[in-house]
Amino acid sequence: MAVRVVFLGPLADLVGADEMELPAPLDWPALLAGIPPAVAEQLTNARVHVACAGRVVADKAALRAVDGDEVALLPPVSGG
Amino acid sequence: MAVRVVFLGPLADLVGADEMELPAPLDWPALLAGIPPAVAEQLTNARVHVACAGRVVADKAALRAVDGDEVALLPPVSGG
Amino acid sequence: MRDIRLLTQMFIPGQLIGPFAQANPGLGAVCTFVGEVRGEAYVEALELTHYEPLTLAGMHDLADRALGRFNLMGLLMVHRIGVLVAGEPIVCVSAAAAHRRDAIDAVDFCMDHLKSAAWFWKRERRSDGWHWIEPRAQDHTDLKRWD
Amino acid sequence: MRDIRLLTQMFIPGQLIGPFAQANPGLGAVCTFVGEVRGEAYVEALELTHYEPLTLAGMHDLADRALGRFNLMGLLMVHRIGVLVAGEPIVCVSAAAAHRRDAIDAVDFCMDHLKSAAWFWKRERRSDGWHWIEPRAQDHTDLKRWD
Repeated sequence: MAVRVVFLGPLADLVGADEMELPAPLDWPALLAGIPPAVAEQLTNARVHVACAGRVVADKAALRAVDGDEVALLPPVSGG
Repeated sequence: MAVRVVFLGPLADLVGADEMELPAPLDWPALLAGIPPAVAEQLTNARVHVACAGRVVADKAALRAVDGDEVALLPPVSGG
Repeated sequence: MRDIRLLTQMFIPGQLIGPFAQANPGLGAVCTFVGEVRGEAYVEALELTHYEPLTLAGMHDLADRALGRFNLMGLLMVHRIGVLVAGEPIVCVSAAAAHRRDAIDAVDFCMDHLKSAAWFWKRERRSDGWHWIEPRAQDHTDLKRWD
Repeated sequence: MRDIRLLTQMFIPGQLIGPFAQANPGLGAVCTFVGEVRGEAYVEALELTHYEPLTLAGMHDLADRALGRFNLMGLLMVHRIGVLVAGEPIVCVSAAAAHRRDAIDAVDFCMDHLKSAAWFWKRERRSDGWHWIEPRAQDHTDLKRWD
Protein backbone atom coordinates (compact mmCIF):
# COMPACT_ATOMS: atom_id res chain seq x y z
CA MET A 1 0.00 0.00 0.00
CA ALA A 2 2.18 2.85 -1.26
CA VAL A 3 2.31 6.30 -2.81
CA ARG A 4 5.11 7.01 -5.25
CA VAL A 5 6.75 10.41 -4.62
CA VAL A 6 8.58 11.86 -7.64
CA PHE A 7 11.25 14.58 -7.41
CA LEU A 8 11.48 16.83 -10.45
CA GLY A 9 14.26 19.03 -11.75
CA PRO A 10 16.74 20.29 -9.13
CA LEU A 11 14.82 18.51 -6.31
CA ALA A 12 16.05 15.15 -7.61
CA ASP A 13 19.62 16.38 -7.12
CA LEU A 14 18.85 17.40 -3.53
CA VAL A 15 17.55 13.89 -2.80
CA GLY A 16 20.03 11.99 -4.93
CA ALA A 17 17.13 9.97 -6.37
CA ASP A 18 14.25 10.56 -8.81
CA GLU A 19 11.59 9.01 -6.57
CA MET A 20 10.78 7.19 -3.35
CA GLU A 21 7.81 5.35 -1.86
CA LEU A 22 5.82 6.40 1.20
CA PRO A 23 2.93 4.56 2.87
CA ALA A 24 -0.63 5.31 1.73
CA PRO A 25 -2.73 7.20 2.54
CA LEU A 26 -0.42 10.22 2.47
CA ASP A 27 -1.38 13.69 3.68
CA TRP A 28 0.69 16.89 3.83
CA PRO A 29 2.27 16.37 7.28
CA ALA A 30 3.13 12.75 6.39
CA LEU A 31 4.72 13.88 3.11
CA LEU A 32 6.85 16.54 4.85
CA ALA A 33 7.92 14.02 7.51
CA GLY A 34 8.65 11.28 4.98
CA ILE A 35 10.87 13.11 2.51
CA PRO A 36 14.43 14.31 3.13
CA PRO A 37 14.45 17.52 5.25
CA ALA A 38 16.19 19.55 2.50
CA VAL A 39 13.26 18.88 0.14
CA ALA A 40 10.66 19.41 2.87
CA GLU A 41 12.14 22.87 3.40
CA GLN A 42 11.85 23.63 -0.36
CA LEU A 43 8.19 22.57 -0.30
CA THR A 44 7.31 25.43 2.05
CA ASN A 45 8.12 27.82 -0.86
CA ALA A 46 4.84 28.88 -2.50
CA ARG A 47 6.49 28.54 -5.94
CA VAL A 48 7.16 24.83 -5.39
CA HIS A 49 4.01 22.96 -6.44
CA VAL A 50 2.70 19.47 -5.79
CA ALA A 51 0.80 17.29 -8.23
CA CYS A 52 -1.25 14.27 -7.21
CA ALA A 53 -2.57 11.72 -9.69
CA GLY A 54 -1.72 13.94 -12.67
CA ARG A 55 -3.19 17.19 -11.33
CA VAL A 56 -1.52 20.14 -9.67
CA VAL A 57 -2.89 20.49 -6.13
CA ALA A 58 -4.32 23.96 -5.52
CA ASP A 59 -3.79 23.81 -1.74
CA LYS A 60 -0.77 21.70 -0.84
CA ALA A 61 -1.88 21.38 2.81
CA ALA A 62 -5.05 19.64 1.59
CA LEU A 63 -3.07 16.82 -0.08
CA ARG A 64 -4.75 13.40 0.25
CA ALA A 65 -2.91 10.76 -1.79
CA VAL A 66 -4.27 7.22 -1.77
CA ASP A 67 -2.71 3.90 -2.64
CA GLY A 68 -1.39 3.86 -6.19
CA ASP A 69 -1.28 7.66 -6.56
CA GLU A 70 1.82 9.38 -7.83
CA VAL A 71 2.75 12.58 -5.98
CA ALA A 72 5.11 14.86 -7.89
CA LEU A 73 7.12 17.67 -6.30
CA LEU A 74 7.51 20.47 -8.85
CA PRO A 75 10.08 23.23 -8.32
CA PRO A 76 9.79 26.50 -10.26
CA VAL A 77 10.29 25.91 -13.98
CA SER A 78 13.32 27.28 -15.81
CA GLY A 79 13.36 30.56 -17.65
CA GLY A 80 14.21 31.43 -21.23
CA MET B 1 11.37 72.15 -69.38
CA ALA B 2 8.91 69.84 -67.58
CA VAL B 3 7.96 68.14 -64.33
CA ARG B 4 6.49 64.66 -64.54
CA VAL B 5 3.44 64.27 -62.28
CA VAL B 6 2.65 60.66 -61.34
CA PHE B 7 -0.73 59.49 -60.05
CA LEU B 8 -0.61 56.51 -57.69
CA GLY B 9 -3.22 53.96 -56.72
CA PRO B 10 -6.85 55.13 -57.00
CA LEU B 11 -5.76 58.59 -58.17
CA ALA B 12 -4.70 57.13 -61.52
CA ASP B 13 -8.28 55.91 -62.00
CA LEU B 14 -9.65 59.38 -61.26
CA VAL B 15 -7.39 60.87 -63.94
CA GLY B 16 -7.61 58.01 -66.41
CA ALA B 17 -3.80 58.12 -66.77
CA ASP B 18 -0.74 57.21 -64.72
CA GLU B 19 1.07 60.46 -65.31
CA MET B 20 1.13 63.84 -67.03
CA GLU B 21 3.66 66.60 -67.63
CA LEU B 22 3.45 70.14 -66.28
CA PRO B 23 5.82 73.05 -66.95
CA ALA B 24 8.78 73.57 -64.62
CA PRO B 25 9.28 75.08 -62.14
CA LEU B 26 6.17 73.80 -60.40
CA ASP B 27 4.88 75.05 -57.05
CA TRP B 28 1.80 74.05 -55.07
CA PRO B 29 -0.71 76.48 -56.71
CA ALA B 30 0.57 75.54 -60.18
CA LEU B 31 0.23 71.84 -59.37
CA LEU B 32 -3.37 72.25 -58.14
CA ALA B 33 -4.23 74.34 -61.20
CA GLY B 34 -2.55 71.95 -63.63
CA ILE B 35 -4.04 68.60 -62.55
CA PRO B 36 -7.65 67.51 -63.08
CA PRO B 37 -9.97 69.18 -60.51
CA ALA B 38 -11.07 65.80 -59.04
CA VAL B 39 -7.45 65.04 -58.07
CA ALA B 40 -6.79 68.60 -56.88
CA GLU B 41 -9.71 68.16 -54.50
CA GLN B 42 -8.20 64.90 -53.16
CA LEU B 43 -4.87 66.65 -52.59
CA THR B 44 -6.43 68.94 -49.97
CA ASN B 45 -6.88 65.81 -47.78
CA ALA B 46 -4.05 65.71 -45.21
CA ARG B 47 -3.73 61.94 -45.74
CA VAL B 48 -2.87 62.40 -49.42
CA HIS B 49 0.87 62.99 -49.62
CA VAL B 50 3.17 64.40 -52.29
CA ALA B 51 6.67 63.21 -53.10
CA CYS B 52 9.18 65.23 -55.09
CA ALA B 53 12.41 63.79 -56.47
CA GLY B 54 12.05 60.62 -54.41
CA ARG B 55 11.21 62.23 -51.07
CA VAL B 56 7.88 62.78 -49.36
CA VAL B 57 7.29 66.53 -48.99
CA ALA B 58 6.65 67.44 -45.33
CA ASP B 59 4.66 70.58 -46.22
CA LYS B 60 2.83 70.19 -49.52
CA ALA B 61 2.27 73.94 -49.84
CA ALA B 62 6.07 74.39 -49.89
CA LEU B 63 6.46 72.23 -53.02
CA ARG B 64 9.14 73.51 -55.42
CA ALA B 65 9.70 71.08 -58.28
CA VAL B 66 12.31 71.94 -60.88
CA ASP B 67 12.92 70.71 -64.41
CA GLY B 68 13.38 66.96 -64.50
CA ASP B 69 11.83 66.31 -61.08
CA GLU B 70 9.15 63.68 -60.68
CA VAL B 71 6.23 64.69 -58.46
CA ALA B 72 4.18 61.76 -57.14
CA LEU B 73 0.68 62.10 -55.70
CA LEU B 74 0.24 59.45 -52.99
CA PRO B 75 -3.23 58.59 -51.68
CA PRO B 76 -3.60 56.74 -48.33
CA VAL B 77 -2.14 53.24 -48.56
CA SER B 78 -4.37 50.18 -48.38
CA GLY B 79 -5.07 48.27 -45.19
CA GLY B 80 -5.06 44.61 -44.26
CA MET C 1 22.12 39.29 -41.83
CA ARG C 2 19.94 41.94 -43.41
CA ASP C 3 17.82 41.00 -46.41
CA ILE C 4 15.30 43.56 -47.70
CA ARG C 5 13.62 42.83 -51.02
CA LEU C 6 10.72 43.64 -53.31
CA LEU C 7 9.71 40.66 -55.43
CA THR C 8 7.69 40.68 -58.62
CA GLN C 9 7.28 36.89 -58.72
CA MET C 10 5.71 34.29 -56.42
CA PHE C 11 8.01 33.23 -53.56
CA ILE C 12 8.04 30.35 -51.09
CA PRO C 13 8.65 31.67 -47.55
CA GLY C 14 10.41 28.51 -46.37
CA GLN C 15 13.03 28.96 -49.08
CA LEU C 16 13.87 32.38 -47.63
CA ILE C 17 13.54 31.59 -43.92
CA GLY C 18 15.68 28.46 -43.83
CA PRO C 19 18.79 30.15 -45.25
CA PHE C 20 18.06 33.28 -43.18
CA ALA C 21 18.04 31.32 -39.90
CA GLN C 22 21.21 29.49 -40.94
CA ALA C 23 22.90 32.80 -41.78
CA ASN C 24 22.55 33.94 -38.16
CA PRO C 25 24.52 31.37 -36.16
CA GLY C 26 24.25 31.55 -32.40
CA LEU C 27 20.72 32.94 -32.41
CA GLY C 28 18.21 31.94 -29.74
CA ALA C 29 14.94 33.02 -31.31
CA VAL C 30 13.46 33.47 -34.75
CA CYS C 31 10.02 34.96 -35.27
CA THR C 32 8.53 34.92 -38.74
CA PHE C 33 5.34 36.40 -40.11
CA VAL C 34 3.92 35.46 -43.49
CA GLY C 35 0.90 37.27 -44.92
CA GLU C 36 -0.99 35.54 -47.71
CA VAL C 37 -3.80 36.53 -50.03
CA ARG C 38 -6.92 35.38 -48.22
CA GLY C 39 -9.19 33.03 -50.08
CA GLU C 40 -12.37 35.09 -50.35
CA ALA C 41 -14.87 33.57 -52.74
CA TYR C 42 -15.54 36.88 -54.51
CA VAL C 43 -11.87 37.85 -55.02
CA GLU C 44 -10.33 36.60 -58.27
CA ALA C 45 -6.99 38.36 -57.91
CA LEU C 46 -5.18 41.02 -55.93
CA GLU C 47 -2.90 43.65 -57.41
CA LEU C 48 -0.30 45.52 -55.42
CA THR C 49 1.08 48.69 -56.92
CA HIS C 50 3.82 50.75 -55.36
CA TYR C 51 5.82 53.89 -56.02
CA GLU C 52 9.25 52.56 -56.76
CA PRO C 53 11.35 55.59 -55.77
CA LEU C 54 9.88 55.39 -52.25
CA THR C 55 9.06 51.75 -51.55
CA LEU C 56 12.39 49.99 -51.20
CA ALA C 57 13.92 53.07 -49.54
CA GLY C 58 10.98 53.04 -47.12
CA MET C 59 11.53 49.37 -46.32
CA HIS C 60 15.22 50.01 -45.66
CA ASP C 61 14.31 52.94 -43.44
CA LEU C 62 11.89 50.72 -41.51
CA ALA C 63 14.58 48.04 -41.20
CA ASP C 64 16.97 50.67 -39.80
CA ARG C 65 14.40 51.67 -37.21
CA ALA C 66 13.70 48.05 -36.21
CA LEU C 67 17.43 47.28 -35.94
CA GLY C 68 17.90 50.41 -33.83
CA ARG C 69 14.96 49.68 -31.55
CA PHE C 70 15.37 45.93 -30.95
CA ASN C 71 18.38 43.80 -30.21
CA LEU C 72 18.48 41.77 -33.43
CA MET C 73 20.99 39.52 -35.12
CA GLY C 74 19.20 39.54 -38.45
CA LEU C 75 16.17 40.93 -40.24
CA LEU C 76 14.47 39.67 -43.38
CA MET C 77 11.75 41.78 -45.00
CA VAL C 78 10.30 40.73 -48.33
CA HIS C 79 7.23 42.19 -50.03
CA ARG C 80 5.49 41.17 -53.24
CA ILE C 81 4.23 43.55 -55.86
CA GLY C 82 2.18 42.76 -58.96
CA VAL C 83 -0.84 40.50 -59.41
CA LEU C 84 -1.40 37.70 -56.85
CA VAL C 85 -4.04 35.01 -56.40
CA ALA C 86 -5.45 33.45 -53.21
CA GLY C 87 -2.90 31.56 -51.16
CA GLU C 88 0.11 33.41 -52.54
CA PRO C 89 2.38 35.04 -49.95
CA ILE C 90 2.40 38.86 -50.03
CA VAL C 91 4.80 39.62 -47.24
CA CYS C 92 7.36 37.83 -45.12
CA VAL C 93 9.17 39.38 -42.16
CA SER C 94 11.58 37.35 -40.06
CA ALA C 95 13.68 38.54 -37.12
CA ALA C 96 16.52 36.61 -35.51
CA ALA C 97 17.64 37.55 -32.01
CA ALA C 98 19.26 36.19 -28.88
CA HIS C 99 15.95 36.49 -27.00
CA ARG C 100 12.35 35.91 -27.97
CA ARG C 101 10.96 39.29 -26.84
CA ASP C 102 13.15 41.15 -29.39
CA ALA C 103 12.35 38.72 -32.21
CA ILE C 104 8.57 38.80 -31.68
CA ASP C 105 8.35 42.55 -31.07
CA ALA C 106 10.51 43.36 -34.10
CA VAL C 107 8.22 41.36 -36.40
CA ASP C 108 5.14 42.96 -34.85
CA PHE C 109 6.70 46.44 -35.26
CA CYS C 110 7.72 45.85 -38.87
CA MET C 111 4.31 44.45 -39.84
CA ASP C 112 2.42 47.35 -38.25
CA HIS C 113 4.60 49.86 -40.05
CA LEU C 114 4.90 48.05 -43.36
CA LYS C 115 1.16 47.72 -43.76
CA SER C 116 0.21 51.18 -42.59
CA ALA C 117 3.09 53.39 -43.58
CA ALA C 118 4.71 51.80 -46.61
CA TRP C 119 3.72 52.93 -50.08
CA PHE C 120 1.59 50.04 -51.32
CA TRP C 121 -1.86 50.29 -52.81
CA LYS C 122 -4.02 47.21 -53.26
CA ARG C 123 -6.97 46.52 -55.45
CA GLU C 124 -8.89 43.30 -55.90
CA ARG C 125 -10.56 41.93 -58.97
CA ARG C 126 -14.12 40.76 -58.41
CA SER C 127 -16.61 39.56 -61.00
CA ASP C 128 -17.56 43.21 -61.69
CA GLY C 129 -14.02 44.50 -62.06
CA TRP C 130 -11.22 46.04 -59.97
CA HIS C 131 -11.88 47.62 -56.54
CA TRP C 132 -9.36 49.60 -54.48
CA ILE C 133 -8.93 48.49 -50.87
CA GLU C 134 -9.30 51.31 -48.36
CA PRO C 135 -7.05 51.91 -45.35
CA ARG C 136 -8.34 50.18 -42.20
CA ALA C 137 -8.90 51.89 -38.84
CA GLN C 138 -7.25 48.90 -37.09
CA ASP C 139 -3.96 49.68 -38.81
CA HIS C 140 -3.88 53.16 -37.32
CA THR C 141 -4.64 51.75 -33.86
CA ASP C 142 -1.82 49.23 -34.29
CA LEU C 143 0.64 51.97 -35.22
CA LYS C 144 -0.21 54.05 -32.14
CA ARG C 145 1.03 51.19 -29.93
CA TRP C 146 4.62 52.07 -30.81
CA ASP C 147 4.49 55.82 -30.12
CA MET D 1 -5.55 22.24 -37.74
CA ARG D 2 -4.30 21.62 -34.22
CA ASP D 3 -0.93 19.94 -33.74
CA ILE D 4 0.48 19.70 -30.20
CA ARG D 5 3.52 17.52 -29.67
CA LEU D 6 6.42 16.69 -27.41
CA LEU D 7 9.43 15.46 -29.35
CA THR D 8 12.37 13.49 -28.01
CA GLN D 9 14.42 13.83 -31.21
CA MET D 10 15.83 16.77 -33.20
CA PHE D 11 13.28 18.39 -35.52
CA ILE D 12 13.50 20.80 -38.46
CA PRO D 13 10.94 23.61 -38.03
CA GLY D 14 10.43 24.10 -41.78
CA GLN D 15 9.30 20.50 -42.10
CA LEU D 16 6.51 21.18 -39.60
CA ILE D 17 5.54 24.70 -40.68
CA GLY D 18 5.20 24.05 -44.42
CA PRO D 19 2.58 21.29 -44.01
CA PHE D 20 0.91 23.25 -41.19
CA ALA D 21 0.41 26.33 -43.41
CA GLN D 22 -0.85 24.13 -46.23
CA ALA D 23 -3.31 22.40 -43.87
CA ASN D 24 -5.05 25.72 -43.22
CA PRO D 25 -6.33 26.81 -46.63
CA GLY D 26 -7.80 30.28 -46.88
CA LEU D 27 -5.64 31.74 -44.15
CA GLY D 28 -4.33 35.30 -44.34
CA ALA D 29 -1.55 35.25 -41.76
CA VAL D 30 0.89 32.80 -40.25
CA CYS D 31 3.17 33.75 -37.39
CA THR D 32 5.85 31.31 -36.30
CA PHE D 33 8.29 31.37 -33.44
CA VAL D 34 11.27 29.06 -33.20
CA GLY D 35 13.45 28.97 -30.10
CA GLU D 36 16.88 27.42 -30.43
CA VAL D 37 19.64 26.53 -28.03
CA ARG D 38 21.87 29.58 -28.01
CA GLY D 39 25.47 29.10 -28.86
CA GLU D 40 27.20 30.11 -25.63
CA ALA D 41 30.86 29.17 -25.58
CA TYR D 42 30.65 27.65 -22.09
CA VAL D 43 27.54 25.51 -22.72
CA GLU D 44 28.26 22.02 -24.03
CA ALA D 45 24.68 20.74 -23.93
CA LEU D 46 21.23 21.55 -22.61
CA GLU D 47 18.88 19.01 -21.03
CA LEU D 48 15.16 19.53 -20.73
CA THR D 49 13.31 17.37 -18.29
CA HIS D 50 9.56 17.41 -17.84
CA TYR D 51 6.87 15.72 -15.77
CA GLU D 52 5.07 13.64 -18.35
CA PRO D 53 1.63 13.38 -16.66
CA LEU D 54 1.40 17.20 -16.70
CA THR D 55 3.37 18.43 -19.69
CA LEU D 56 1.37 17.41 -22.72
CA ALA D 57 -1.90 18.00 -20.86
CA GLY D 58 -0.59 21.47 -19.97
CA MET D 59 0.27 22.19 -23.61
CA HIS D 60 -3.20 21.11 -24.68
CA ASP D 61 -4.74 23.29 -22.00
CA LEU D 62 -2.65 26.25 -23.22
CA ALA D 63 -3.73 25.53 -26.81
CA ASP D 64 -7.36 25.55 -25.67
CA ARG D 65 -6.87 28.93 -24.04
CA ALA D 66 -5.13 30.37 -27.11
CA LEU D 67 -7.84 29.04 -29.42
CA GLY D 68 -10.50 30.50 -27.11
CA ARG D 69 -8.81 33.88 -26.83
CA PHE D 70 -7.74 34.50 -30.44
CA ASN D 71 -9.48 33.98 -33.73
CA LEU D 72 -7.30 31.20 -35.14
CA MET D 73 -7.58 28.73 -37.98
CA GLY D 74 -4.78 26.53 -36.73
CA LEU D 75 -2.23 26.19 -33.96
CA LEU D 76 1.01 24.22 -33.93
CA MET D 77 2.91 23.82 -30.67
CA VAL D 78 5.94 21.55 -30.52
CA HIS D 79 8.44 21.27 -27.68
CA ARG D 80 11.62 19.25 -27.41
CA ILE D 81 12.66 17.28 -24.36
CA GLY D 82 15.93 15.47 -23.75
CA VAL D 83 19.51 16.56 -24.43
CA LEU D 84 20.11 19.27 -27.05
CA VAL D 85 23.19 21.04 -28.39
CA ALA D 86 23.68 24.62 -29.63
CA GLY D 87 21.63 25.45 -32.72
CA GLU D 88 19.00 22.76 -32.14
CA PRO D 89 15.40 23.98 -32.01
CA ILE D 90 13.74 23.63 -28.58
CA VAL D 91 10.30 25.00 -29.33
CA CYS D 92 8.19 25.90 -32.31
CA VAL D 93 4.81 27.65 -32.11
CA SER D 94 2.91 28.61 -35.24
CA ALA D 95 -0.52 30.22 -35.48
CA ALA D 96 -2.60 30.56 -38.64
CA ALA D 97 -5.40 33.12 -38.77
CA ALA D 98 -7.39 35.29 -41.11
CA HIS D 99 -5.72 38.42 -39.69
CA ARG D 100 -2.20 39.19 -38.55
CA ARG D 101 -3.06 40.56 -35.09
CA ASP D 102 -4.54 37.20 -34.00
CA ALA D 103 -1.64 35.19 -35.45
CA ILE D 104 1.09 37.34 -33.83
CA ASP D 105 -0.66 37.71 -30.48
CA ALA D 106 -1.44 33.99 -30.25
CA VAL D 107 2.24 33.09 -30.76
CA ASP D 108 3.30 35.72 -28.22
CA PHE D 109 0.71 34.42 -25.70
CA CYS D 110 1.70 30.78 -26.17
CA MET D 111 5.41 31.52 -25.83
CA ASP D 112 4.96 33.56 -22.66
CA HIS D 113 2.87 30.82 -21.09
CA LEU D 114 4.85 27.84 -22.39
CA LYS D 115 8.13 29.14 -21.04
CA SER D 116 6.86 30.37 -17.69
CA ALA D 117 3.99 28.07 -16.81
CA ALA D 118 4.69 24.75 -18.51
CA TRP D 119 6.45 22.02 -16.57
CA PHE D 120 9.93 22.05 -18.07
CA TRP D 121 13.18 22.20 -16.17
CA LYS D 122 16.44 22.97 -17.95
CA ARG D 123 20.00 22.36 -17.01
CA GLU D 124 23.14 23.03 -18.99
CA ARG D 125 26.37 21.13 -19.07
CA ARG D 126 29.46 23.27 -18.68
CA SER D 127 33.05 22.12 -18.33
CA ASP D 128 32.50 21.65 -14.58
CA GLY D 129 29.25 19.67 -14.86
CA TRP D 130 25.48 20.23 -14.99
CA HIS D 131 23.86 23.48 -13.78
CA TRP D 132 20.11 24.08 -13.37
CA ILE D 133 18.73 27.19 -15.05
CA GLU D 134 16.73 29.41 -12.71
CA PRO D 135 13.41 31.07 -13.57
CA ARG D 136 13.88 34.56 -15.04
CA ALA D 137 12.16 37.69 -13.72
CA GLN D 138 11.43 38.75 -17.34
CA ASP D 139 9.19 35.71 -17.79
CA HIS D 140 6.95 36.78 -14.93
CA THR D 141 6.72 40.30 -16.35
CA ASP D 142 5.79 38.85 -19.73
CA LEU D 143 3.01 36.75 -18.21
CA LYS D 144 1.48 39.73 -16.44
CA ARG D 145 0.82 41.36 -19.84
CA TRP D 146 -2.03 38.91 -20.45
CA ASP D 147 -3.88 39.34 -17.12
